[in-house]
Amino acid sequence: MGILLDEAPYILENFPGGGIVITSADWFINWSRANSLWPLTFGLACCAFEMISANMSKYDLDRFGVFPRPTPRQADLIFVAGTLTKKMAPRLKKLYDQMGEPKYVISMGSCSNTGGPFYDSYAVVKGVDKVIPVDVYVAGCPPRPENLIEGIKKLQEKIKKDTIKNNGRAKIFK
Amino acid sequence: MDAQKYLNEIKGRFPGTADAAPERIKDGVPALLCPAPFLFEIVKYLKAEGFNYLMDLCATDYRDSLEVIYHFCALETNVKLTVKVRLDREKPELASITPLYPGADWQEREAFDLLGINFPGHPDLKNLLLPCGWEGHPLRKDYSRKPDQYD
Amino acid sequence: MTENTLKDKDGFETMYLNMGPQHPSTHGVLRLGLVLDGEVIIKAEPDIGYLHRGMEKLAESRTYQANIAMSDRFDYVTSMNNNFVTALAVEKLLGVEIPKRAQYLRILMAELNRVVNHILFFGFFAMDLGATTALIFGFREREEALELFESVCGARLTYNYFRVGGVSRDLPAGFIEKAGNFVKMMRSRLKDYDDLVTGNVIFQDRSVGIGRISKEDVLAYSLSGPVMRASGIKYDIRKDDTYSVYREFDFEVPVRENGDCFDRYMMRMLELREALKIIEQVLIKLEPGEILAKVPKIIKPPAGEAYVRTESPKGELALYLVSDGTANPYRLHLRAPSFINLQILQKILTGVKVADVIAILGSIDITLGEVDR
Amino acid sequence: MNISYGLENIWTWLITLIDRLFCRAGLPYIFAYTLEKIIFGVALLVFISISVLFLIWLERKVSAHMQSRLGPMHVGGWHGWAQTIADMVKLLFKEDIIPAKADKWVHRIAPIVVFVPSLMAFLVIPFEKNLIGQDLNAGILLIFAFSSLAVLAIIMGGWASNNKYTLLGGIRSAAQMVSYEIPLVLSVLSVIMLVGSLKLNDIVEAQQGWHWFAFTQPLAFMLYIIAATAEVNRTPFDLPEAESEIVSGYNTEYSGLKYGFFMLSEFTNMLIVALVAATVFMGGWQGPKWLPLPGIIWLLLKTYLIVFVLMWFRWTFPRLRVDRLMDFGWKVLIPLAFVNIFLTGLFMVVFK
Repeated sequence: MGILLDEAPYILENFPGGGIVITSADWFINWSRANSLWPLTFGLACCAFEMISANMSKYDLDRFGVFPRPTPRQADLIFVAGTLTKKMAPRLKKLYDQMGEPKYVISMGSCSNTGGPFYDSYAVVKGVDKVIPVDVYVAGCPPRPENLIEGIKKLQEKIKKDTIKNNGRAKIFK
Repeated sequence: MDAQKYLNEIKGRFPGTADAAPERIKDGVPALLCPAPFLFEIVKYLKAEGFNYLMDLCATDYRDSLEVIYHFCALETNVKLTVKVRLDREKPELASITPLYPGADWQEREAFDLLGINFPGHPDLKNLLLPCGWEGHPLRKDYSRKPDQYD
Repeated sequence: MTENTLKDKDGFETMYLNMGPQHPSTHGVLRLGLVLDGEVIIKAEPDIGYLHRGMEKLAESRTYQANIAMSDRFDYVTSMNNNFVTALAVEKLLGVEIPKRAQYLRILMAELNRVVNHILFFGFFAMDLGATTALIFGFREREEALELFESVCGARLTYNYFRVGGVSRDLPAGFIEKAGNFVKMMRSRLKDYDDLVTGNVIFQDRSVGIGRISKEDVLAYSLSGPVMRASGIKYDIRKDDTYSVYREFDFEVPVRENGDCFDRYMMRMLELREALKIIEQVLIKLEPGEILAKVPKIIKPPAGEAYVRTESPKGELALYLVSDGTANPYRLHLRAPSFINLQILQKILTGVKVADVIAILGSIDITLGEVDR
Repeated sequence: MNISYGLENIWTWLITLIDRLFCRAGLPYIFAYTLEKIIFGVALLVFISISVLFLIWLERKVSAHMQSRLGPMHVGGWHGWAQTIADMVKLLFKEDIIPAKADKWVHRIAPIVVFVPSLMAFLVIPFEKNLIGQDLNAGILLIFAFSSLAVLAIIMGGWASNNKYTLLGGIRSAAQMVSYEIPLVLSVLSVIMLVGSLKLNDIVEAQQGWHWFAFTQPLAFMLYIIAATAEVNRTPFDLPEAESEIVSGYNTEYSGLKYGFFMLSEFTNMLIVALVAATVFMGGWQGPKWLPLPGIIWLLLKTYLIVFVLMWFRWTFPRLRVDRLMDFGWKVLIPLAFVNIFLTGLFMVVFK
């Protein structure tokens, strides 16, 4: 996290009126974060097609400010759309690590939630949360684009409850 | 069936193959049970005879032995032929047909990867689907998975 | 591949570029190891298996019907065609007769799915060459087709529509008109596609003469489907080794001669038109009747083997099925067209530019789900 | 007061006021002059920031409508007008990553280097006759000089990130921008020959009464638009950041606000080339006599027309390949530009 946000809230809190500053800053920053979720263009399997569909004309995630980025550095959000295999798991971890804080994960579809229809396979990781922390789980095999939109809405609600004081869940998850 | 002609021809040429396999595949596609040492020569012969298209190559674990199945097709005449090879389960080795059919490359690697069949003569025989350093061959019937870091 | 042993023609050090598994246009999780001399590729090595889910092993612990559901996930763009081949293989082992209406419905769905696959190919191929809008146009039309699928079987992507001995549901009311409208709409949209992409000078510049595959290579590498026919080999399993009731329909097998990216693109566009033709014929021929043959609840085919080939939109999709008389298959092997078509990359990528890698990969039209299984 | 030069009059009035105040206070003129330039600079910065934020939003809306989508709809209410603001604020508070093996200082400086020359170029553009940072004798030359500097930043960014994709992007960009700079300047050269001045205001005034150089020099105009598209790295010439080939090109390793700078500069550059096109080829701040709107409005209308065309290109065409791009630049555009200059010269000799 930038210098601006690391210590500022704690210093501010000691000043009279600092709390209000923090609250309004919280509101503003969370508003911007929630409304500008840039996902990584990253699809693993079947669900990737529903993820792409959600970006296309009929569902158009761009309406909510979701603007796919090809590189993890510029992404805030990663849709894990599809089956995570053991060969892919280290790569996913790496991609996740390459993203800048704050970063969010939506696990899309049964496979990435729990292993789905491949739960008893030798090559499949049973749930992406064994590799990276997940914010929102979207159920379905594959989930419809509407489900994904609902998932994004849920994530936006979650972001809006955040505060700069525990900024960057880095402190929780590192 | 036309392919029967080729089978008889092969049986005449390669004496060790006299005991052809029973016709197990339906549609009357004949199957040839070929002893492993003869495989390369027989496939070479088949290719010269016009079986220019390797449809499929796969292997099955029959508990007592491993079986590699080649499905050939002559595109011009649409004659199909199946060649089967029985291999010893402990030390399965079979000549690679990649020099004849480059398309067999990945299919042989897949069989090597998932069933542990060795193909001497293959240019680059290594893991294809499984991660490097994977132990065991999952498609064998007695494969049991060891728990790993993701369980 | 070792990085530093390969030198370029002047003896300078080369660059090793690791493309994928996360890359915007490797169509999933394919990894390409490229040795570059500037932007020219000296050696290319595809690395697959990042989506290897062990489906062939899983099939051995699923019933035959569950395997049809599983087959949806082989190539998730052409689920209906995967259902088709799985159902056909089991039926071959069982030896059941399929009712006429079910046969027609199967062909209707398979051809609709061919249309969907080729629309997606159009979109992704144009996207790979940098034309983003084409992708979105492709998806727009795909949504219409998905609505048809959804009205029939309730799912958008993983249909699980086929049953051993027939299909699961009959057509809903009004389907025939809707499908007819879809065919009409698709015909008019195809004109848009041609205006936007096919005739574009830059598009032709990027695809004509790129990634040429010769007839000999097609045979040597066992390539199939549009990739094969784009190189001048007229072979379509629907015609030449026919299955189901394709015999009753009148359609052409388009063929092109050059075998470059543009021809492979044109092949799909032409096939799309033929598929629409078949759909129209099916819609006329459909008659009321049974949709499911009498098959036992628990399917236990007699011990034996079956090898069934079908023409999926990607190429020759075949299934090798071994039964030991129990409720689960003893061995299920999928001859995946993407898997086998992908091998040619090692050969034809040498000497092309980085930008062409994407074009060539796109023109082969792979789905990683099928490559890795 | 002539209503059609409203903004200009306010500016003249402000300058006069400052001059008088400083004169009365007995301070040397240089202070007044500096203050005026600072005010102008700040106003310009505000204008550029707002324009660029608007342009990004516009790009997303235009692309969306071309693709039968809607584009941003929810943020801020009406048609997602606040979308870019949200994006920028988010980028501001996003973690700033410098890759471990990167050349740290070069990596840090590149986003600033990319932004400064784009801003500098605005100084010589006449928004109205007197509404101009500095009406330099060599105005047009300065613009091209500064816009060529942008390539430096892109190479810096591409090299310093220590990533092979960024390196490829940087090298592609160097080759492309250096070669397309030539037809860009050559196409404007024929206009300069006709006008006989490098001063932008002279060029504008030479086009009085619909004598736009877009009509009298159509070839030069076309060459300019093509070369300018390449100069600002937009499709069909967006090779430095070709998403489907080299991920995100030179900015692959940039995150947070640094990436924001690259994104902003891309749109700033687009604004500049469109402004120059409007000024040099489309009559600049002059509008028809019967519709007395402020000149800046006319200029912006023309600019946004060009911007729209550039966006239209982007969402229609596929991308050229590297070698074909260079072929096109050197074997088609440059010869054509020379032919155009030759014809212009011939025309001037014959008809003078």
